[in-house]
Amino acid sequence: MSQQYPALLVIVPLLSAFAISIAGWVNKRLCFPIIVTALSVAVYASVGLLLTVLEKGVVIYHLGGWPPPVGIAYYVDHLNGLVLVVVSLVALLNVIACKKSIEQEFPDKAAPFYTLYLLMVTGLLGIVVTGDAFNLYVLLEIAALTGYGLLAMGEERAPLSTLNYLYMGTIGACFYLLGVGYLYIVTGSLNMVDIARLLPPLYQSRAVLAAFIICMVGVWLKMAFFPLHAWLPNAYTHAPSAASSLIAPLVTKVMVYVMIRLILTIFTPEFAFATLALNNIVVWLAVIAIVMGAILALAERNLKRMLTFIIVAEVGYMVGGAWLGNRAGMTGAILHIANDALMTLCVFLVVGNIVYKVKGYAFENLQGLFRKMPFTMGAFVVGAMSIIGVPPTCGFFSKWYLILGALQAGHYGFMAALIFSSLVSVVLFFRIFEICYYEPFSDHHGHDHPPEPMDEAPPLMVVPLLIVAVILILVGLYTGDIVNHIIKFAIPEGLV
Amino acid sequence: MAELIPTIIAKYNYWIYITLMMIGLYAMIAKNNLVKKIVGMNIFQTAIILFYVSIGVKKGATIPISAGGHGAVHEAVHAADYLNPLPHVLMLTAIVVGVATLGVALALALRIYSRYNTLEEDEILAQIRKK
Amino acid sequence: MKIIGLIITIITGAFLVYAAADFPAWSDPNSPASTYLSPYFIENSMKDTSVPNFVTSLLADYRGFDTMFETTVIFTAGLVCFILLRISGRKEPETSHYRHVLTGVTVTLKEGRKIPASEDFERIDDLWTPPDLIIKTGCRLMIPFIQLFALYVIAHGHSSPGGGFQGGVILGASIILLAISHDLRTALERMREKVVAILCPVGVAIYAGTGTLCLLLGLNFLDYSALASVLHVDPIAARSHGILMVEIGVGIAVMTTMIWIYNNISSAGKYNQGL
Amino acid sequence: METITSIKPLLAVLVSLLVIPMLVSSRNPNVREGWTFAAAIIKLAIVASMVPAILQGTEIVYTVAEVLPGVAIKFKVDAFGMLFALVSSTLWIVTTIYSIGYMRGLNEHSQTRYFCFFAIALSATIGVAFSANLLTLYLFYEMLSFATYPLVAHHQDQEARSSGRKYLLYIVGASIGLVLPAMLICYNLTGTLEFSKLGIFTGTEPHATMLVLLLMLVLGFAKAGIMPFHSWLPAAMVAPTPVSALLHAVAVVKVGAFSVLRVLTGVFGIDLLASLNLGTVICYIAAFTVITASLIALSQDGLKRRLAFSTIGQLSYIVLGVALLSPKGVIGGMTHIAMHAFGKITLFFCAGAIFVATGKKNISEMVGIGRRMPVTMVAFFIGSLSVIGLPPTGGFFSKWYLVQGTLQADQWPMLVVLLSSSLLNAAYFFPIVYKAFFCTPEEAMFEDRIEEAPLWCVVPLVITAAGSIALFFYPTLFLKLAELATR
Repeated sequence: MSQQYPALLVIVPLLSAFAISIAGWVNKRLCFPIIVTALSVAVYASVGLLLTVLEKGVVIYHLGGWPPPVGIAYYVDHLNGLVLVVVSLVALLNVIACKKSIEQEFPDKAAPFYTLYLLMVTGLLGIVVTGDAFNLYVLLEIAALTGYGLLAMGEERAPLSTLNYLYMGTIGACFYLLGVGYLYIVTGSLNMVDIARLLPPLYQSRAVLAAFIICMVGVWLKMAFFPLHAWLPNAYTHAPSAASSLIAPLVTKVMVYVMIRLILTIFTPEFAFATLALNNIVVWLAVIAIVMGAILALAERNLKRMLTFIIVAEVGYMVGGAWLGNRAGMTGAILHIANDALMTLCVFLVVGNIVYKVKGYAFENLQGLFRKMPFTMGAFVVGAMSIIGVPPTCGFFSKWYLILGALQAGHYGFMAALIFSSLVSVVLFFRIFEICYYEPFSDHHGHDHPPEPMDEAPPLMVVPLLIVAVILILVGLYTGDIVNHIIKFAIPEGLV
Repeated sequence: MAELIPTIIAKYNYWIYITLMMIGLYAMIAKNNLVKKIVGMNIFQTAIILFYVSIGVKKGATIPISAGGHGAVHEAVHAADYLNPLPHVLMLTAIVVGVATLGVALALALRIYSRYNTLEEDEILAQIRKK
Repeated sequence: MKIIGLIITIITGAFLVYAAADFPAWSDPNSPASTYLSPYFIENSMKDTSVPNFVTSLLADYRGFDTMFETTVIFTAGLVCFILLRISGRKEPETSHYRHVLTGVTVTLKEGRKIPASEDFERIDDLWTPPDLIIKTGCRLMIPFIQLFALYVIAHGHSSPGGGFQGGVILGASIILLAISHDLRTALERMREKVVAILCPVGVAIYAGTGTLCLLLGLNFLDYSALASVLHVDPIAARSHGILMVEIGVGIAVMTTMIWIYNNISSAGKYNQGL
Repeated sequence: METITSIKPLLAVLVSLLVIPMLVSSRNPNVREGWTFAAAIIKLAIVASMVPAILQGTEIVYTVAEVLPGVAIKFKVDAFGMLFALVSSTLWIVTTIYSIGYMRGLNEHSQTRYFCFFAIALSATIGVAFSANLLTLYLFYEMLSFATYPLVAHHQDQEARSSGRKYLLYIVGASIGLVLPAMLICYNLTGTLEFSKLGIFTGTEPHATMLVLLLMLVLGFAKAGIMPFHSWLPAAMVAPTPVSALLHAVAVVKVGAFSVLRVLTGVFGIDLLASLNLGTVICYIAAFTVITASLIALSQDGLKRRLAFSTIGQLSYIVLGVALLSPKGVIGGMTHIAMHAFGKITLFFCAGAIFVATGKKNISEMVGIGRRMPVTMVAFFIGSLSVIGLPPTGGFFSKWYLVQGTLQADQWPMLVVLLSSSLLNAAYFFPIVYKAFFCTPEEAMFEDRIEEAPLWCVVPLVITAAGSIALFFYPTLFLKLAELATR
């Protein structure tokens, strides 16, 4: 069975999605067990795949039994093995943590919501696991369409911001499709590895250059990289909490993965970094992205919206790290895909719990939360520490590699930007801690403090959150192993 | 100039696709009405479809269906006689995706209209700012 | 905004033109696209799958995996329209409309009020126009043939242009035609919402299920030749049959999705008389 | 020098974390404080159990996880770390006793949280003391910063909020803004962060780089209160007095000084600093801080604020001593950590006791207080003697070694600085004591009735006062550890 993992990884969630949408019309109570089972299988398969990769090296799966380039092939190496585990794990933990809030927000549409959720996870997993450039496009669209559906279910402004996201997302996807077309017209192939084999003689061709740039722009649109980030904050802020805590951690990270895959596999680093010297421009864009993201976040008086701007900054981290064009930077970027997914999940789950209990996420809603929801806030502190980059949380180590890469590339602007954003995030989060800790102000020295009753979210929401918080620290402690056994092999030797 | 014209002629439908695509892009960026943006989006996608399909064209070739039909398993098929089927397949997908996106976009537009009673972006934003 | 748009458009366009200069000339038989992979498909389609229509074999077999997700995209679109628009029956507006079909007069009823008798209408409007009998009857006559043709298109996807998508769309169109020519309620009587909503995932599930069956029979996902043992035919014929099964699934999914989207958008999710 | 691998250091760090669940769970204050005691005593026991091995010149090592190539989260107990760990774990017990008296005396709110974070802060301190490389040190340093924040801001009012902000701004801002990049540059240059006597640098790096790195690291550990990164310390005085005691004597500022010393001795290494002649730079910064702080202290009327500035000065003694780069100077600096700790904690306990008993905070209001609280004020006298560095108190020895250090390094200006600042210390301590005892009856502000603070408060300060006297007669342990560390 283990050689079928790549197929199962995608097929089980897909079929279960159909099962759920049928069960929604027959017996609603079946939906949740089905989705949990499906995602657990996905986690199991992805972990199995990663172990197989660590043991035997790259896993290639011929769909329909047709060998590439004739047919479509799944291609799992150390890079997407890691990302697969992260994606499936995040999806599983999130759906468990969000059951209550989903039922609270959509009493009668839970089943279609779960279906979309599962289809989205299928799409993301498919994007990560596929080795075919066009197949990636199709799954991109599945992830995008389900995303529109999930996001638009939110507050009254959600449809508008989602429509703007839809315009941007469609342009992005179309650009990617166009880039693939350019590659096809010059090489005649659609399989990533095959294209990479055929490209080198064509490196001087304008069409290849265009393909590269078009693909990059498309992917940047999808991941909200700095000049193209306008759609993200609104879309994520007005979304229902269950949706935002799935989409915010995963979509941008998966798109970063796609970018790294494009750079590393299709257009080899030699072409991306050496032949056309775009590094400096892109890294400077990343610097602007980080600084702007931090400053805009500073301007927000609303927790969820502030976090969305932090995401913009984090995207800057990863793009910048990947484009530093050296090993440390790339390591940092790949490591940050995993870490950022986890810590974004953590903070957004916290927002979900707060919304569930307090019915709001503006700063004035947060007063006295340390007393009210100690466990949720404890997890929030861990997540915040990770975003700030305090050891031993995982955020510190990816930031470490990124700064190291900046040092080795001699790109001090990027280094400064990273430090700056750390300092800003200290301000951002401690501003919130202060509100939760001091307000409402008590009279003289807080004696006879009115002890508000503890009003924590239900265990089903808190326990997964705490698990995520623990994972943040564990991943931090095992960074060494992750880097030495996985990421080291994910980066081609050519890159030093 | 003299050698420029043949190259322009030789690739004319690439020029057409670019023009179409830019029309769509312009509509998406510059138009104020949400549905007009959606129309622009469709033009944009159609342009890409045109691009792909024109990749598949081959001089002196016919549609990619074996002339012999079912009976002709054993007679040899010459690749030169048939158009390249791959782009058509890809574009079938692209068309479907386009339709799906259109449906979703229209649904969203309906939701927006039922909430704000207009599809002009600036008016909607004005309403939001008022609140 | 217009200026910015114009600038961006011009820059992008110029860039694309610049890039397109390196393309192989249009309809050049020796371009890489036409010489690298496509010959394989054209020459081996018959041998591998015994499907004369290369597009079909390529669509449903060589790249069948793409097509499965393509169908999923369709399903997703239907589902998103549903989840966004559908207003569940409980929130019905208290005033309902009633159109007297013969006279075309529409009256608004407060809830609980009974519909007035038919002759009241005739007394109300004196210039009495005949109902749109021709259109309705015409459509009623056409719809069966449309559906028959749709089935033909699905069934003959192997050897002639056509297949699940085209046939499915035509099937869906037949129902939508009914909804347009009469009204949505009539169409819903023929095809209830629940049926549509269940058939749609079932259609896609047929596709994915076929693939999974192959996987359970010991070969890779979507490797139809595994079906040979079940269908008692040689692997090549098995592929052709597998393609047919898949096309049927696609047809169902596409048809129902078309209807589903139309129902939701045309009635803004209220499922009243529609347009 | 042979090394033993043992989990003891990790246990010493974790033991106080282990009591947190108990603290949270138990609502009964006696049980809660019982647990705190247990933790404190076990911690001291574990630390003490490692002393003999250390005195034989062995080192105890324990690696938790290799997080970066060449850098692990790793503990290493050497003489210097042991010296610091001993001091802080001993004083934790005393402080706990005192906190109980103080917190109950004033019936403070949310004492459970207070003891929780106190415990975390202590384990962070031990972690710093036992860390084997810069990364581990940084880890626990940050942990300490965040753990002490709720303590500093204990009162949860506007004033606490603003000073808590200042505290974080300085401490965390400096550590992320200066230490983190410096650490990365070191790692990029050398590929390791392990402390070693010889330092991690080859000495071939350009002089300017080394200077910048040194300044970033020395100033970045802002807990050491070296000017201009000192003004968080007076601001943090809003905290309850036991916390100030912890901040000043046990944990925070000493961690800062300790980290700076580690940087000087472990990262750069005495020899390299000497060869590059970078010591003098630090010397002059420290000297400036010593003099300025003492002068400011003279002008303070609030007792705790005066003590705060005195602390700033004394910390720079420690840095100064090591920056002299002469063996005796290093010994002096290291022992001063211990000696000053005992002296200064006594002084803070006294300040707190006075506040608990009379509610007075300002020196001008304490005329004749000696008649009312003789024990407290005698202890205060002893403490100030120790800080000034006069026999018969432990402070004498550290000062003595520092002076000898200046002579060894023939840094005459530094000698002048030391002596003059001792005079200044005397100038801002003795008036308090004098006014407390010798004043005409009419200017006395308290009637002749002995009315000490509650026993929980008095006992600890008596203990620490006795301790600083004992250190005069039996200083061998700390001196030996310091000598081992310098060898």
